[in-house]
Amino acid sequence: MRIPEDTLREMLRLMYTIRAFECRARQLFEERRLRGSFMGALHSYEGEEAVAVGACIGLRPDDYILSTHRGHGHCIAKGVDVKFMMAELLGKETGISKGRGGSMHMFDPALGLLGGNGIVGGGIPLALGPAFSAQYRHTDQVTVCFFGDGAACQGNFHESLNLASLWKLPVIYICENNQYAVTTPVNESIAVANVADRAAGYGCPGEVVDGSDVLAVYRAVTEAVQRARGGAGPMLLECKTYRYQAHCMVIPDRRDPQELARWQKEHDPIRHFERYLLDQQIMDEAQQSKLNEQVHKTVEAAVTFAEASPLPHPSTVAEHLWAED
Amino acid sequence: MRIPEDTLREMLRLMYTIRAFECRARQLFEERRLRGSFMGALHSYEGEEAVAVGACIGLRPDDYILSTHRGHGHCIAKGVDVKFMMAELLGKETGISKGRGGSMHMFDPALGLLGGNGIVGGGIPLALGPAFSAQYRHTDQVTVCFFGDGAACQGNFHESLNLASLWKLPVIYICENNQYAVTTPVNESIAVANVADRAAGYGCPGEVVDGSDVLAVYRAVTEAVQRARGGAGPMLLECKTYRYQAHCMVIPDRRDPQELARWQKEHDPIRHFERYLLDQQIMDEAQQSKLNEQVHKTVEAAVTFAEASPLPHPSTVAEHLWAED
Amino acid sequence: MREVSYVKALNEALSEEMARDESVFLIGEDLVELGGGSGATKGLAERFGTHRVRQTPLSEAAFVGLAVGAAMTGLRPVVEIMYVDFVTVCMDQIVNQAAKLRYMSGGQLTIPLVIRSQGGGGTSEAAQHSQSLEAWFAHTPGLKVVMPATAADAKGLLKSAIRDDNPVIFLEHKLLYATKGPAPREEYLIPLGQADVKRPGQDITLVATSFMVHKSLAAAEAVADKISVEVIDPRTLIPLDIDCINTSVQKTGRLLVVQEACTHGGFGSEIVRRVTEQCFGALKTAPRVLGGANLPMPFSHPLETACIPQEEKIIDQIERMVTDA
Amino acid sequence: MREVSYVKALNEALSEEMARDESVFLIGEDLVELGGGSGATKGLAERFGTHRVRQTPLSEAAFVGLAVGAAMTGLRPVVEIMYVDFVTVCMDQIVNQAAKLRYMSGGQLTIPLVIRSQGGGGTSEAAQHSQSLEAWFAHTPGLKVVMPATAADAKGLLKSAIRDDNPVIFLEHKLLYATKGPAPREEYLIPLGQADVKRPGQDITLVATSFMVHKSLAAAEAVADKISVEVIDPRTLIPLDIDCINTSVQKTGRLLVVQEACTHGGFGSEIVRRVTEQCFGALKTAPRVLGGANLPMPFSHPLETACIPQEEKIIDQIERMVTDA
Ligand SMILES: Cc1ncc(C[n+]2csc(CCOP(=O)(O)OP(=O)(O)O)c2C)c(N)n1
Ligand SMILES: Cc1ncc(C[n+]2csc(CCOP(=O)(O)OP(=O)(O)O)c2C)c(N)n1
Ligand SMILES: [Mg+2]
Ligand SMILES: [Mg+2]
Repeated sequence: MRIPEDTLREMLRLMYTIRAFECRARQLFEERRLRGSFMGALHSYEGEEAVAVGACIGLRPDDYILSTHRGHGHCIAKGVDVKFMMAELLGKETGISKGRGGSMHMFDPALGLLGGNGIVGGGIPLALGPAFSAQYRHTDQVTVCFFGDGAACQGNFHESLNLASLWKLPVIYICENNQYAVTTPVNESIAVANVADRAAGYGCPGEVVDGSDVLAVYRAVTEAVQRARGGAGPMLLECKTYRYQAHCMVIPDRRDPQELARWQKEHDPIRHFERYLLDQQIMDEAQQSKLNEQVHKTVEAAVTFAEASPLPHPSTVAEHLWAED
Repeated sequence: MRIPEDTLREMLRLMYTIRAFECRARQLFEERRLRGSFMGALHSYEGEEAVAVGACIGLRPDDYILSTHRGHGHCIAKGVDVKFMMAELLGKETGISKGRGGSMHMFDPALGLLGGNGIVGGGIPLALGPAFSAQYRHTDQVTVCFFGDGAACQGNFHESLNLASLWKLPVIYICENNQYAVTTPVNESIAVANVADRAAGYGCPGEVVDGSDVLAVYRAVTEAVQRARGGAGPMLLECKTYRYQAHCMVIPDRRDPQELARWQKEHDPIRHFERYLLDQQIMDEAQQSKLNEQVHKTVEAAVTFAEASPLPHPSTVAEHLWAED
Repeated sequence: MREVSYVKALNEALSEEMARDESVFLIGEDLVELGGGSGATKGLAERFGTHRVRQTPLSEAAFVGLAVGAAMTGLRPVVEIMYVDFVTVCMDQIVNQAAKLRYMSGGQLTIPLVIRSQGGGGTSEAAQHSQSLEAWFAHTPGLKVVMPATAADAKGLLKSAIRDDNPVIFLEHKLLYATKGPAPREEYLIPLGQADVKRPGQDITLVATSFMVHKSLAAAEAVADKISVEVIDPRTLIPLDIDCINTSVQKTGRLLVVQEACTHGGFGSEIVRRVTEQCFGALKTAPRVLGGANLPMPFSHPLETACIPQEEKIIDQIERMVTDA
Repeated sequence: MREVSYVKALNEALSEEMARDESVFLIGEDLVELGGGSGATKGLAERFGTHRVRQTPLSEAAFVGLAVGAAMTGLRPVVEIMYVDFVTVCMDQIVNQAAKLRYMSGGQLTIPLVIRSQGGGGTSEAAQHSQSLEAWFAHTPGLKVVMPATAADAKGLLKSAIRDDNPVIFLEHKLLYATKGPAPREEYLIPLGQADVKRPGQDITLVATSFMVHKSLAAAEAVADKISVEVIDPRTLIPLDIDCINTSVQKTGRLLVVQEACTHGGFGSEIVRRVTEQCFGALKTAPRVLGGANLPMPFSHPLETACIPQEEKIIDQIERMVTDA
């Protein structure tokens, strides 16, 4: 599979953006916490960038994704402008969900982003819907559904994989196995080595993918997408990955620091891909750091935009509940 | 595995009892329907007798079972006196659940019968409990959980198999695959050929069993029970079987009559076992029909008992809600 | 006007809406051959194809989720949950997803979804097949709640529910399906949020829902020579036509709500709260709720009868309230 | 008396009961290292072993079911559901199983089960992490419902809940965990079903639950120079100490219920219904409920604040009711 150089550069830009966004969001959270104000729950995607980017870069804008509580990376990878995300994090009226949703509930149907979810596994059945809808309307849109290793233990997973496979729905289920659900290591929550192995029980293909290798993810998803667009039904991909931060901002991280250090040293998705681009002589170091600087500027501009934006007025609180309003 | 002759005769008696009970219950239902009164939902176990009997005959009274909406066979096989069951079906105060439960909710904790369930799949997570409890209390009791092919599509199945396997709980999950969930054939509800194959996804053994062969069921369950008692954890058995009646008394049966005829001709669990007992010279035809007559008398006596029993008085309706009452 | 059964009226509504709008599809268990739990979808697969009448595996969470996701992406699903008691296995998709998605997305998503189900007791189906759970949904912002009591209302309200752009919970009653009443053969709509005065009166306002409307009308008729009872069917709980009820209570000074759901914490309490607040000065006596017993529904007929408001009890309550003050 | 935080009080209750009774065990997500969602189980695994503090996979239906089944067979499980919003994925095991099993079995089974969870908003966690769902449980016969507002109540009530032989839903509030109050260090019990007059008064009865107790007390204090407010915390909704409330309203003639749950169909309506029925002659003005907005909880701080009853609104409502009549 030959990947255009522009696409490769865009992959790097998106990964940089996710990392910069998450890092900046954490800072904002901390600042606010010191001032005694809340920003809700914030789940960092740092360390997992290759999954979202590898999975979304090959999708069309009219393809759908369902995201999770740890969803900023998915939103950025699907093309959402970070300034609307940052505004949402600060609860502003200009936020992508008008301040109603917050970090876990970012939506942009025009870009195929059908939302994050505060209920672990909640998006898994929802993803059947756009996939069914595409099949029903005879379009060739596909749906990608992200979920965690924790979510893989929910009953929704079973019901949905079975139904998707039975009806050959064009949906790709991507398990982001980052080794933990809050403090629970995956071997204390899943009785087998790979979530992907469960695909056999549903009669659909499953595959374990190196989630720190954006190209590996891209290739696996591209194949799954082709299958799904062609009417061959769903696929289950399990991307092995690792989160760099604590589960969320208010929970202490008690994982083994050496485990983290090892993942960062050996499997950092961004470093890994930077090296690849160097090796392939697609971008040199100077170009990479320039790109990274640009990304940081964009993120900074997003913060400025968000800070300057107005909070929603309490008198508007009831807006957007009913369709007729 | 050598099975004592007494046990073999008892197996036949139990299978006869189940069939006679179900047949008589249907008659009562029809009589009442003609008189314009309800008996609720009645799900016949006819055709599936070998599963309950093969599974329960080797259990101890202090082993637990969880039953389903189609549960009369399980109750009889676990040792419940049919007169209390018949009285329950007629809503009598002498019924096994004092008329509060009815056909789908028969309980006898003293015999390890922890109840049927009106929620398909509802018993699957419950079964983890007595298994956990035995492990916690360091007894070697096992739990057997029956459920249907329809129930196998519920999320509960996934969550429970995973947890049971992870914690090595002494529970045996027995899928009674009777080919249909109401009118939905199993190939329109399960995306793979065998439910048992899903065991691999949970790291526990799974096995397909001929559900019309009481000895095959007995052997498979006995092995699973030994494993579980020994601390090796759960097992998933799938018994292929067929129900002879419509889903329940109020639903028309539109299955292919030839399909039914074929199962009855080639796989009738009772005829099959009668022939075996003849072949092995354990019981001759005269003994078998004498046994069957006795069984019918017992069932008839149960009807007499039930009919003669009083209905619960409306003034007692609130009894049995709270433990302190 | 021709007489038609409630279930046929539902069938007509579905059929007309499916013919009118290709984006309407049905999804649920046993919809094709059986016509669903009540027969309401009979013949629709023949007419519109199994492409639009989707019979599912026994996986409520998956197919409700599918419907929500399909609604997000332009379709208009009508889901059937066989009995309302089974919402317990898919509450998340209804309450945390369907009801909240529009609001959380800042109005970006529209969820034109109908979930049909049947509630109520009276058929000896016991505790897990007899509940009336409308209060749960009415307490969930973002859901509309409809409870038709007659064939005419069933047809007109179901058509409106299907055309509504919000998630609508449409609750039928198992004892109503076979009841007949006049209903136009041609197309008509009954708006959600419009109560119906089923019988005008002067002395007391009786607000009744679902099957209780008929018992209340019978009670009103029985006391007609001495007491003039106004019977109002709100028809939809959300939105609630409180003005209609208030107007009546301003006239009569007395309010009795008759509901089948357990009295404690039922929707009747909500009606009492609002009427008391808004008509306090006009009240001649304390508003009351005559509801179901605060018990799981027992199986046995005399016990079940004691748990459901019966005509005599309604009469008794009317008489006591009118003589009271 | 020493001051202790609400979360520490819970921890003490769990610890004391585990020490007292070996059949008590804890089960839920992230209980060991994290101490569960609130920290209430911190240190208990070290003290009692992971045999009795069971950290589960993310499978609420499975582990609630396990607990119900364990309770049936002699253990006394204390389950934690991290946020009450997640009961939606295990409603069946709570409502159709735990609540009904004793009654359906004609009193044969006993289910000594506690389900702890946290509700409420105020932390910008948005619509799927901020609900107050007590009304659902209070409308489910067979469940007791407890909502402690202070450290002392938390400890005494949790100990009673654990010793109770019925399923108890024990609802904490996320903003209460860090609050401190006096509570005996030694063992004590507070019976379920006993309200507490948190502040005596003459002019109006204010019934408040959970975190709203504190806001109500503050409001009462703020108006103390002109209005004498009696603040009652029922502490348990099922059983409800209606006598205590009635006695107060007989004295004051005015009732205001303050709840965080959505006003429509909340438990406040039930209190209003009963008080209106039983104290009609004593009422000087219409009882009212000041509850949460009938909206999913918005993320953005000013919107969220607008959805939750605040001190000023309570004051305003008190003043209007007292001057009203
Ligand atoms: C149904 C449900 N149960 C519990 C939670 C609390 N919770 C939030 S995130 C999380 C862990 C999720 O783990 P995983 O799916 O692996 O995703 P990760 O956070 O690792 O990305 C838990 C338990 C929840 N939000 N929803
Ligand atoms: C959660 C739930 N959904 C639907 C039903 C309605 N229902 C009762 S039995 C049944 C079919 C069950 O099929 P299976 O598990 O194969 O058992 P079988 O009846 O074949 O023995 C259905 C759909 C129910 N009781 N519970
Ligand atoms: Mg994870
Ligand atoms: Mg079946």
